[in-house]
Amino acid sequence: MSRLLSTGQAINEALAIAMETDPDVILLGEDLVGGGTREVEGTDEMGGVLGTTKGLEKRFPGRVLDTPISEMGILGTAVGAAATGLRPVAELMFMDFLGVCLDPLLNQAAKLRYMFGGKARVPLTVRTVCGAGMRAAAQHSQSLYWMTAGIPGLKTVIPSNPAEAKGLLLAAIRDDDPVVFCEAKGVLMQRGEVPEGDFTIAIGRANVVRTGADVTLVGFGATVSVALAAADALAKEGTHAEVIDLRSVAPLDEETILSSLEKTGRLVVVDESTPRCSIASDVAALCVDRGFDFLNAPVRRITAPHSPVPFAAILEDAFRPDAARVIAAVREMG
Amino acid sequence: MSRLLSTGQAINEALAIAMETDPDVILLGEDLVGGGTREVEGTDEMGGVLGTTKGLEKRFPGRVLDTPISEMGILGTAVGAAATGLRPVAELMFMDFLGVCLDPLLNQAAKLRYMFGGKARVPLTVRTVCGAGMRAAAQHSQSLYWMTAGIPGLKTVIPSNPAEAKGLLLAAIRDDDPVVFCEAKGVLMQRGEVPEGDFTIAIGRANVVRTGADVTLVGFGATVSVALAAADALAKEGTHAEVIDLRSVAPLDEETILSSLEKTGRLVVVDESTPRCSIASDVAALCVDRGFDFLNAPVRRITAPHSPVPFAAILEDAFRPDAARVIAAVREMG
Amino acid sequence: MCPEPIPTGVALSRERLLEAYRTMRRIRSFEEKLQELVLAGKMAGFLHLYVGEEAVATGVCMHLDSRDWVTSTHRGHGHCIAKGVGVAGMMAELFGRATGLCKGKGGSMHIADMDHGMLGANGIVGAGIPLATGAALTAKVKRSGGVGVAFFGDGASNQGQFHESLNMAQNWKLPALYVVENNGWGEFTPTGFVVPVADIAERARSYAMNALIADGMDFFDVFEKAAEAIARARRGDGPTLLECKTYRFSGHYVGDTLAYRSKEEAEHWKQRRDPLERFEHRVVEAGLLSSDALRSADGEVAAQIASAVAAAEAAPLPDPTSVTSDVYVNG
Amino acid sequence: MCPEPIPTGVALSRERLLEAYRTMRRIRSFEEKLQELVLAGKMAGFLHLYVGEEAVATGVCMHLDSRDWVTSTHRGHGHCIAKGVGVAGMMAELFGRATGLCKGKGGSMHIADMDHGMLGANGIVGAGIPLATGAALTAKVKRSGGVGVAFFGDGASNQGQFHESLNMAQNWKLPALYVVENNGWGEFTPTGFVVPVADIAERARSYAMNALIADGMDFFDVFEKAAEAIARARRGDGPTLLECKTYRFSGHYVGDTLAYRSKEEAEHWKQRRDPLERFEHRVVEAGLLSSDALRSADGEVAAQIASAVAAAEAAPLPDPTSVTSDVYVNG
Ligand SMILES: Cc1ncc(C[n+]2csc(CCOP(=O)(O)OP(=O)(O)O)c2C)c(N)n1
Ligand SMILES: Cc1ncc(C[n+]2csc(CCOP(=O)(O)OP(=O)(O)O)c2C)c(N)n1
Ligand SMILES: [Mg+2]
Ligand SMILES: [Mg+2]
Repeated sequence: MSRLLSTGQAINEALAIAMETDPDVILLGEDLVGGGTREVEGTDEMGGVLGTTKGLEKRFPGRVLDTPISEMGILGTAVGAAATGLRPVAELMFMDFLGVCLDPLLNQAAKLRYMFGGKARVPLTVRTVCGAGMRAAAQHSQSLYWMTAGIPGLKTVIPSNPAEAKGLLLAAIRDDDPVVFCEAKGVLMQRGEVPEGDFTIAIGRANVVRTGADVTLVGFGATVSVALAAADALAKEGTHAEVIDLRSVAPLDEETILSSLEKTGRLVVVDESTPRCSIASDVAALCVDRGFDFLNAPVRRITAPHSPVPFAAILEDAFRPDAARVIAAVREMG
Repeated sequence: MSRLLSTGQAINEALAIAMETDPDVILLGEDLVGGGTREVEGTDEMGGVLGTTKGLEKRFPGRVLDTPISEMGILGTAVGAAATGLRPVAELMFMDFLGVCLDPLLNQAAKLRYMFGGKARVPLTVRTVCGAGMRAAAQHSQSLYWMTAGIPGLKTVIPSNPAEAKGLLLAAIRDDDPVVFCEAKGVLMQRGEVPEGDFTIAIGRANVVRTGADVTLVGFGATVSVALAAADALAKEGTHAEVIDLRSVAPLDEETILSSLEKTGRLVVVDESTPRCSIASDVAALCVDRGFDFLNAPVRRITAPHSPVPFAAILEDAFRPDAARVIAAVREMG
Repeated sequence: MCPEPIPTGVALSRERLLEAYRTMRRIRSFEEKLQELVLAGKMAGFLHLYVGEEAVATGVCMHLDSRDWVTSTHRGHGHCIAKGVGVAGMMAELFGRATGLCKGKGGSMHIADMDHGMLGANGIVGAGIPLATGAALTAKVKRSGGVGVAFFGDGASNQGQFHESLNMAQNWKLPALYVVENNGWGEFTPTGFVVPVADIAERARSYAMNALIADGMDFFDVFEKAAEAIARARRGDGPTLLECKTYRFSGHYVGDTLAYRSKEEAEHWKQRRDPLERFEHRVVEAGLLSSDALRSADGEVAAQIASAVAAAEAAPLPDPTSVTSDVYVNG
Repeated sequence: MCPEPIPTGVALSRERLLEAYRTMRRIRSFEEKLQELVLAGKMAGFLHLYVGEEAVATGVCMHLDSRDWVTSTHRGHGHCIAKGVGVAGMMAELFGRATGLCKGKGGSMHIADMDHGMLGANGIVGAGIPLATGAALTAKVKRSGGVGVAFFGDGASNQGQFHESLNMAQNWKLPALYVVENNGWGEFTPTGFVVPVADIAERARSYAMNALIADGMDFFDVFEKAAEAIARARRGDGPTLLECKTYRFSGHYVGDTLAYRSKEEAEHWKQRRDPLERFEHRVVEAGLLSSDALRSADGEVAAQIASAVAAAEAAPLPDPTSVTSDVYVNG
């Protein structure tokens, strides 16, 4: 059975299942409960800035921890807790805040196991919100998954719809390695069918969401819907695009990309981050390395420009990759 | 006139010239002077952990500031100082420490100008040491220039020899944008001819260090010597490699890379960082995009593996890209 | 309620008192207008209002001049206005217009005016603190006589940047002022849940730094304490942590349901502690300003804001191609 | 010099006293051996020695058991040994052998032993502090009765991670102990240049945290203060910041020229405050242990370390292909 849920609701459901099935799962972050005076008549908890964790503290008392605004402390504490027996899910309210808490990911979570000769496990999940589209400007809109994807020892996943959010989050929490779980704003605003009950989606496997033989469109998170819209439009012109949803940007499912490229010979990757050192570059580099013999055309990267995210709607809309640019790129390939 | 200097000495010279020619240049960082009790008989300053800043405090009293071990504070203060009229050179002892001080770069230095509609300048230089090879293990050996290169608003440069270090550092300090200046350990240990006096090397321009028509080898920082060694060996087999030293990894000099590729049709990029979201991927992606028509073979990326940097010598040596791997990649291209 | 006496240390001319009132009123009216515009769907973005906290920015910034720099937070409009930034440019920015202070690129959380020593609102909690420290370092190195002032919240005092910056400033005896606006809340969490000390000023001891506490709902008290701290900084005697106890009358951001906070608590502050009302009561009772003068200031401010809105609404949008300009100095 | 009395609160059996001495001697001898090996070119890497500070790790860790976790710093060998990690595995690790505790992947700055509650040395100053806080959180959530102990230097108390972690620990009343080893220096810079307070313990006030100061050159004083702090933590009464005043006898790292530090200063500490000598003097004077017993402990320790070196030198190097293993749990 499945129902129509928002991505936020799907995440809430996944968190509840994870906590229900494993007493070691705890949540920590800013305002996850909120409303510290909730004992006070007429006040209520908030369940996070987006309401995603609402109700969980009541169901699992003592396992949802409100923290100070201390991201380095939150993530560092979560790494220590993960290495010593808990399975924490830490929330980083916006991915831009990696600026103030990179070390626990870069130098601790990602490296403890290796530095200790394989003798530690860090089953940490970091939930965070990324992406533009909410007029939140330069410091609340970045897509920094390329930074975490580039760090050996971390995994980074990014669902493209509510059902995927549920299955990938459950997989992330149960994974024994540290996983960064990115909630793209464009996806958070979506609703979709979500299966009931407990299920996981394998980390490291891409999903072919539409088959086609003429061109491969690779997207992930919020750009899957961009790719699908482009595929719809292209189909009307007789160009049949295969659309791949990466789901996981690290590890990267190279085989799924390459076997699609083998079939189509042409590839466009759509990434809402800025272009340099991006997932888009990695996909293109893969094509020209292991996929060289399949290539019939240049590989195009449709990304945001090499700029911070602007505030004004007209500028932010120009900043974000859209279907029109994907379509134009495919058309140009001839 | 030029003399044989170590990279550290070349940097020291550049700092002295910058301070001499501009009273707004100040230096700040940990132990830049050191030896706080230097008034005490029988003690001396240290001039930084590698001695790079030695003597500068005596020459420019009050302009070389020892700081607490507070990288976030150091860089954040430097950004504020840069935006209000100074031209600070901040030292981040090892690039790995970006983990504890990314925000002043990611969300402040890189974005102030843009967020303020072009009305601010942040003439900040961050000097930092990167790369493996000193048995310093996972948290003191990373090549994280891909992280700063990926951030719009920053520039990132990396010299490959002492002379370049001097010219690029002077250019970085005088640049009105924030520049990250990376000192690769492999380069710091080198000595080379360094011109006397005041000169700069343009940021954003690659340098063709060896010409050849058969294959292009792209390197930067410590991998330029790796590429040159490979080119030497290949020449003996009759394969003439063109070697490009990027000098600047952001901005990337696309034209120099493409015009070499146009000539050779084959390209290998050598990058001592880990592979994902790397400069190597960007170069490969450029080739398969704008350079597609020139390509006669797959583009190979010779990088470190997707692992943290190990301690043991035998492991660290296996971790680092070497000429043998470059040569093998070129031979395989046929 | 008996009128509270005006501190004897504060001797302000009629002119300056009117200036203080006008600034506070300008902040209040500006914020109220924004709330109206957002709720009416005419303005986008995340807006954090300064209503209730006007006395803090005003009491501090009245001591500042063109040598000085301030840094701010997500809740930055009040600091801009108090530092002398024009409301027309601000309004145009919040409307995302080409004529905005930041050409529409910054918005509320990044509003800035380098010409008025306003080094930016900041979307990263705590990040303005080292920036102001850097401005103080510039002042010290260049011997400009200037001061770097950081405004930030109680929540920001839990950030590492707070700790590192204050320590550095004290080590270097920088001409800096750290103003913590303790409004009792960080988003939806009460300060007492995450700050285990009653007074954030206590934290200055970790750095052997001078500390002061002011009633942030009282312009005169803030003005007096800030005077002391800023004089100290200008004399070269080092930085101060000034805690202002205050309250935000509205939600964390425009749209906040406020479900987490009791109505009684908010009403108490609004009814008893409103900084504009307290100011008015006292200056009128003391015969320093007339109600009429204040009402006519209200009118001026209202007109100014109305015209800022009209101008902003009529102003052109940015050219979409400008999305890639201003990333670097050349290009 | 008159023998200092042993604090009356410390009543240790002969067995336990000998254990304390053996641990301190093991640390001292281990470090001296490393210095010799590096200077002879037989060992690579950056090594930071704990010589002079032995009483701190020993006095604290004697209260810990298998429920407890410690985190350490770049100067981590002493904490490992005191927490019960075997010197053979440590020595093999420092020689970069496959038989090392971390299979040669970690080295001195990342040496760890999860089986002995040793959550790692750490190359990032301050980074062990939140890790220990996390271990304390695990203990609290799982009601294990365990404690999380962070050892770190005076310099680390200037890091944001210190501030954020202590604040969180106090808010949550975690069973944590923060041991700041104030050895007067951070690399080449004297603590007084960068920490404007005389006692780092003072910084606990920012979090309303319990604080204690111990003579870090005196095993008994550290032992007694740590007992109090750890009992408090185990009782559920929350964390403590314990400052131990100490001194590093050798350079910041092996190879340091020590040009920045006066010889007199170092000699003073070595001659007057050596923790091993002070310990010996007191237990012998008090008739608790005989000199003979101590000399025979010295001999055992020396033999143990010699055999660790011999075993490490004979051990195989790691297989170069293992460079890519242990990055993830599966593969
Ligand atoms: C580093 C960082 N963490 C979290 C946030 C999200 N956030 C924005 S405002 C805020 C509360 C700030 O509280 P306080 O400092 O007391 O300021 P106030 O809003 O009360 O004025 C939070 C958590 C942020 N913007 N930056
Ligand atoms: C974040 C970070 N900054 C700087 C360094 C370089 N560093 C290593 S040890 C050290 C001094 C540490 O001083 P302290 O904390 O007092 O410890 P001690 O060495 O005195 O035991 C520094 C600056 C580092 N490893 N990590
Ligand atoms: Mg607040
Ligand atoms: Mg120290």
